Amino acid sequence: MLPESHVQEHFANMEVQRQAARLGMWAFLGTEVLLFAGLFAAYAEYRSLFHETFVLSSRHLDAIMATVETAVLITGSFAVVMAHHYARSSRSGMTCLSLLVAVGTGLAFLALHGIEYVHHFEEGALPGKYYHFPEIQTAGASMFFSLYFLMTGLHSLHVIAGAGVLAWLAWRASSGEFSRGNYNAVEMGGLYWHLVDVIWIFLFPLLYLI
Amino acid sequence: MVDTAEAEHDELSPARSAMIYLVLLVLTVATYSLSRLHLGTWTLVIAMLIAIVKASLVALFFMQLWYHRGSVRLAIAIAVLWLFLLMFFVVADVKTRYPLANPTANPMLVGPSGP
Amino acid sequence: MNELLRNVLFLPEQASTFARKVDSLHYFVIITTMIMSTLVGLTALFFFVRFRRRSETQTTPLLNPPWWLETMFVVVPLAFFLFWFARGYTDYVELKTPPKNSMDVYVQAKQWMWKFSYPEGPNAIGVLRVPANRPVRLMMTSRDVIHSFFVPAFRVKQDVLPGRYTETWFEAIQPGRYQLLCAEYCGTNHSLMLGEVIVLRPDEFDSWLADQRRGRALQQDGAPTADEDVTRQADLVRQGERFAVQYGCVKCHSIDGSPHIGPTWLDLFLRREELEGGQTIIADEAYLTESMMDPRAKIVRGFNPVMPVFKGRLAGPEAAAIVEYIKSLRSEPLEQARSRRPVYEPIRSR
Amino acid sequence: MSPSALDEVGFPEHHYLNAGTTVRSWLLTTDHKRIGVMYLVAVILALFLGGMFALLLRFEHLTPGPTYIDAVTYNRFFTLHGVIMVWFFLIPAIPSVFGNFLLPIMIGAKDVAFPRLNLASVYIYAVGAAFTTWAMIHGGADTGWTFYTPYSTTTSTVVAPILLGIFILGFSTIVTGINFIVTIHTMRGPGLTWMRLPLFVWAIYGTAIIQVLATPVLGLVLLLVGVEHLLGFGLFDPARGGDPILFQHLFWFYSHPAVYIMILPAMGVISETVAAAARKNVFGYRAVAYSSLGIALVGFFTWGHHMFVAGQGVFDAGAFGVLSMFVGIFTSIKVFTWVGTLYRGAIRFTTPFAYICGFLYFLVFGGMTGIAVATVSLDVHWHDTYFVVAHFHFIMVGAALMGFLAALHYWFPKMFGRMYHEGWGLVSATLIILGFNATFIPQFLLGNLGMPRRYYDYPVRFQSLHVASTAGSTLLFFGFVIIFIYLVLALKYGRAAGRNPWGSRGFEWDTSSPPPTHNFEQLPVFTHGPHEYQLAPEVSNAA
Repeated sequence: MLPESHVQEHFANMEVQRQAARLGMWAFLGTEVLLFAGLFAAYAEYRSLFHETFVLSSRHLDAIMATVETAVLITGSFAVVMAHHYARSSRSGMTCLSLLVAVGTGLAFLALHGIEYVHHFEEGALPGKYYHFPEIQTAGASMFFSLYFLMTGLHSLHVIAGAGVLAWLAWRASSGEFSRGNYNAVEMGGLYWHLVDVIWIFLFPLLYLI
Repeated sequence: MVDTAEAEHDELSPARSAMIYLVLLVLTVATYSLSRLHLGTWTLVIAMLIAIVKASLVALFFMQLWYHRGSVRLAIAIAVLWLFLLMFFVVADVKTRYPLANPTANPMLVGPSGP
Repeated sequence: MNELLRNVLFLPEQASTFARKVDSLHYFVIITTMIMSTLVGLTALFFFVRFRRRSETQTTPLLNPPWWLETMFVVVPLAFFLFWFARGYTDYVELKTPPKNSMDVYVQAKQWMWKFSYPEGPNAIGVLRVPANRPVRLMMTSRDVIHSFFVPAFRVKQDVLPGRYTETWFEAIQPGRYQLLCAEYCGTNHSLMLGEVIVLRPDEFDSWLADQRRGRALQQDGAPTADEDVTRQADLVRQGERFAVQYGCVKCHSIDGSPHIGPTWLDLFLRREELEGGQTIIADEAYLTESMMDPRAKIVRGFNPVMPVFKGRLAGPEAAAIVEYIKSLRSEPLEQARSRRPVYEPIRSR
Repeated sequence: MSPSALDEVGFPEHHYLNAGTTVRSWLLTTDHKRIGVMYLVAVILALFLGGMFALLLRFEHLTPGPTYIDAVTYNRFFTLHGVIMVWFFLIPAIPSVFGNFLLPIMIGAKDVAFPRLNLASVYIYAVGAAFTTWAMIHGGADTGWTFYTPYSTTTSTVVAPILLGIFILGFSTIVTGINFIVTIHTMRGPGLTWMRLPLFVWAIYGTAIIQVLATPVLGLVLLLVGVEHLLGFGLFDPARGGDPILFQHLFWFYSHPAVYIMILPAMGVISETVAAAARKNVFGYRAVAYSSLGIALVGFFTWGHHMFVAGQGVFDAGAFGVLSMFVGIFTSIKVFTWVGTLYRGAIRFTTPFAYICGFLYFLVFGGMTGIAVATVSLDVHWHDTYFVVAHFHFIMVGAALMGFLAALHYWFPKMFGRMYHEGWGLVSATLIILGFNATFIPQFLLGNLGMPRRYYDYPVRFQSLHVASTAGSTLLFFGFVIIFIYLVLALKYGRAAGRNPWGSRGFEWDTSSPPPTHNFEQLPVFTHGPHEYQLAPEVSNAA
């Protein structure tokens, strides 16, 4: 039985609608990449200018916790891939569950990251004029932490947005809305979550490992 | 001429995605441990290579670029190219600029907090 | 021909070597553009008159340009553009590499005024005196926002960045007075930030410089703004030094940066000091005078309050002289910069 | 505003304008045509507001000293003039108004790909405009539309709300860009291959690529200035090691492609109107189509030519200079092609054609001064002087606004089903072209003389040219007022235009004017390109 058509009236068929949604989403992901491009350019410049301070400050960050955060986000990505698979095979119960797992990983990431921020607030490694961290006094240290807070802060905002989208999708999946004929929304939400993961895959080495 | 609609069946199978998930975890641990060796300038190169491998794994399989041809790949390829374009010219400017016009030549810049 | 075109295009007089080169390229570009655009305009006008619509049901032939015409549309303009660029870029590179024998002047831009200081000689506000037929190199920095050193007659412009140095150079070819303007928007009185470049004959310039150094020439240069009257700073600094020894300041304050009973005076001016109470202040003139008159008001962290009170013992001008002396104790970043790295890095050796 | 009576020339009974006349049907519409009309109203408001600030600036320059406003007000006026004209008029003007209205019709689709998102872009534009108006009422920023740091981060004027307003407006541009790209890729009608797309669609496609790829960087850089202004993160603060030139790199990485967002759609309009006015196929369709893409992509490589004297490295100056020359050849291909289109055509002199002539003259003049500025050594003298002001006004007011007016007159019958008064059209066109020349030719000469930009007070020797420029600006202003009057009157009293008043072969002329809500009685099948004037008139797509 063909599910009642979710095709919006101005599209020829479901396949065109899915292709349109996919292209629109990828164009939007392109804008997200370029949004972070400005910050990566700033990082590249200040890293080439204050090389020693950046290496010193990055060594001060907690790389182990960052590795755990990366693993958590990748697990989230995997959960979303499974959700997409279940949605396509009309198992809405499993779709809702894996989406919730993905939201859980997102919240775990934010919690770990919050701990890091609190740690930095305590020791005074803050951006710009708030910087009063005694250990590193060379030029450009406040610049590293300005970039650190800007990049991870903007990324965390995107994690919050992504988790919100996935939670909304999970709620819709719980009412059995997604099926073989109509799983576009899960795919689009998944694409956004994967991009958030890809951005962190680059932030992690740049900030923590060098 | 709508882009070629990809066939239903060759979507990402759960088995393949689980395998890629494990590879990603292994690479994460690898990049962390390699960075602890502090190989100087090489740490950046290695870390970036691993990050590019991980990112393309996620993009090609988790985000199904492997199965969709045409304009979607072009869209994200141009965005990434623009990222490198911006970074290249900004860093080239800083490297080739009149040396005293760089922030590091700031006479007032004693500590991290400036004058 | 040069004068005619210069007047037609409203260009100011060509008072520097660079101006002449730039204007010749300018004329070449403008003339070619005028010829090409009139040709294009006339063909369009001719087509319009010749092929006006005769009847409503008239059909027109399907025409597409042959490949050679298509490539002509691309190649001809590109050839002109790249030739102009090659010519323009070589002039630009010359502008960016000051010749070795050029005379140095340090320019400091501040919100809405220009200050010039010669390496060993005098300072001047708003008026830059340079010798004719000799390259002058300007090392420029700004104390607040971005300004831009622009002398239309020399066709020279260079942004002045806060907290770091940009350089440019020019070689004036004829004596005269040329207006200096600020070309980068810098706030409310951006349009009042004018100055003047006075080009003197070489001998005139040398005698002027000598007078200045001996301090005999008493007339002030340019109109000093209210808050900064120009006394002969060289004298003031020397007086300050004498007072510092006389009143025993140097017994507790070192002048070479070495730690001592009181904070060192080297690089003290405009330094961010961490006080006992935890808040930080910038050591400007007000702080320095206050800590002379009432030392216990602000104690720098890590120093004990043993400084005697000088209120009543130090007269106003004496305190001002000591402040000037403290201001002159800078670790001379300019010299340090010159010594640390070769400043003359010609892209092409001249 | 439903048409009063059914005219004898076949004014359609049902069309998108009277498909629902309650205010709610307009505010919640997802019909791309109504969204286009709503944008038209907003954009014309922005044009007059920005134009009013321009006049205030010009009258201040009548005398060197203070004429009637003080320096801070003057600085606020030129900032608001810049912000309103760039972001609230020029960038949305042709893409959001005519792109929204015509794109689906031209490719034979019922609507854009994401209609609800399209309506959202209108509301995002409104919210952005609200923030900027609020800031304007509270004094507005005095930093110039370029917000150069460290002045923009240290000034005490109201900067943050304007940054927020433009930041929000950026989303409206991105959403429109994504909508157009997806519509062109996935919703072309049967038989409509890429090489049969109208040239206006190619131009809108190129513009959409720039809108999507450039606007995020603007969003980020405004965010950074806002954070720096409010929290002092020190990213551009020279005292903390920050680099003001980094701000300029990020800002111009957006702003140069943004000037192509402004001019590329106007080029698309001119390609359509020249073909219709000369009733001839465009002379080298493929070259014009690909040069639209060329401008869109190569436009991203040239942003450094705004920073030749900013302290940029010599290598970067050279690289950006050469690349700026390459982006110039795409414009020259188009100009030669448009003039070539007139050859052996059947030209009728109408108001759109008058604007085409104005457009061509200003594009060649403005474009060549752009190339002249890109020869690096000349820019040293011209940078930040009135020469550059005249150059970009020649391109923005001369070319982009002429394109907008040509589009407005050419598609007015299709949008509203009525014809404007031809006589008044030609009068206002001449007034605008003369007024424009009188305003901006003196500014070229001011630039040569060395008059810097954004000067409230100026040395006396520049006064005569300033007075001439102010006189010209009043002429220009009256030209716009006349247009506004006769177009509004034509809405009610214009004679019914019928399906195809220009006899054009463009696809949008195959449906009735104004078109029905779903654009076509039955979906068209495309058998040939949009400029096939060699066929007999009655053979057209709608058969």
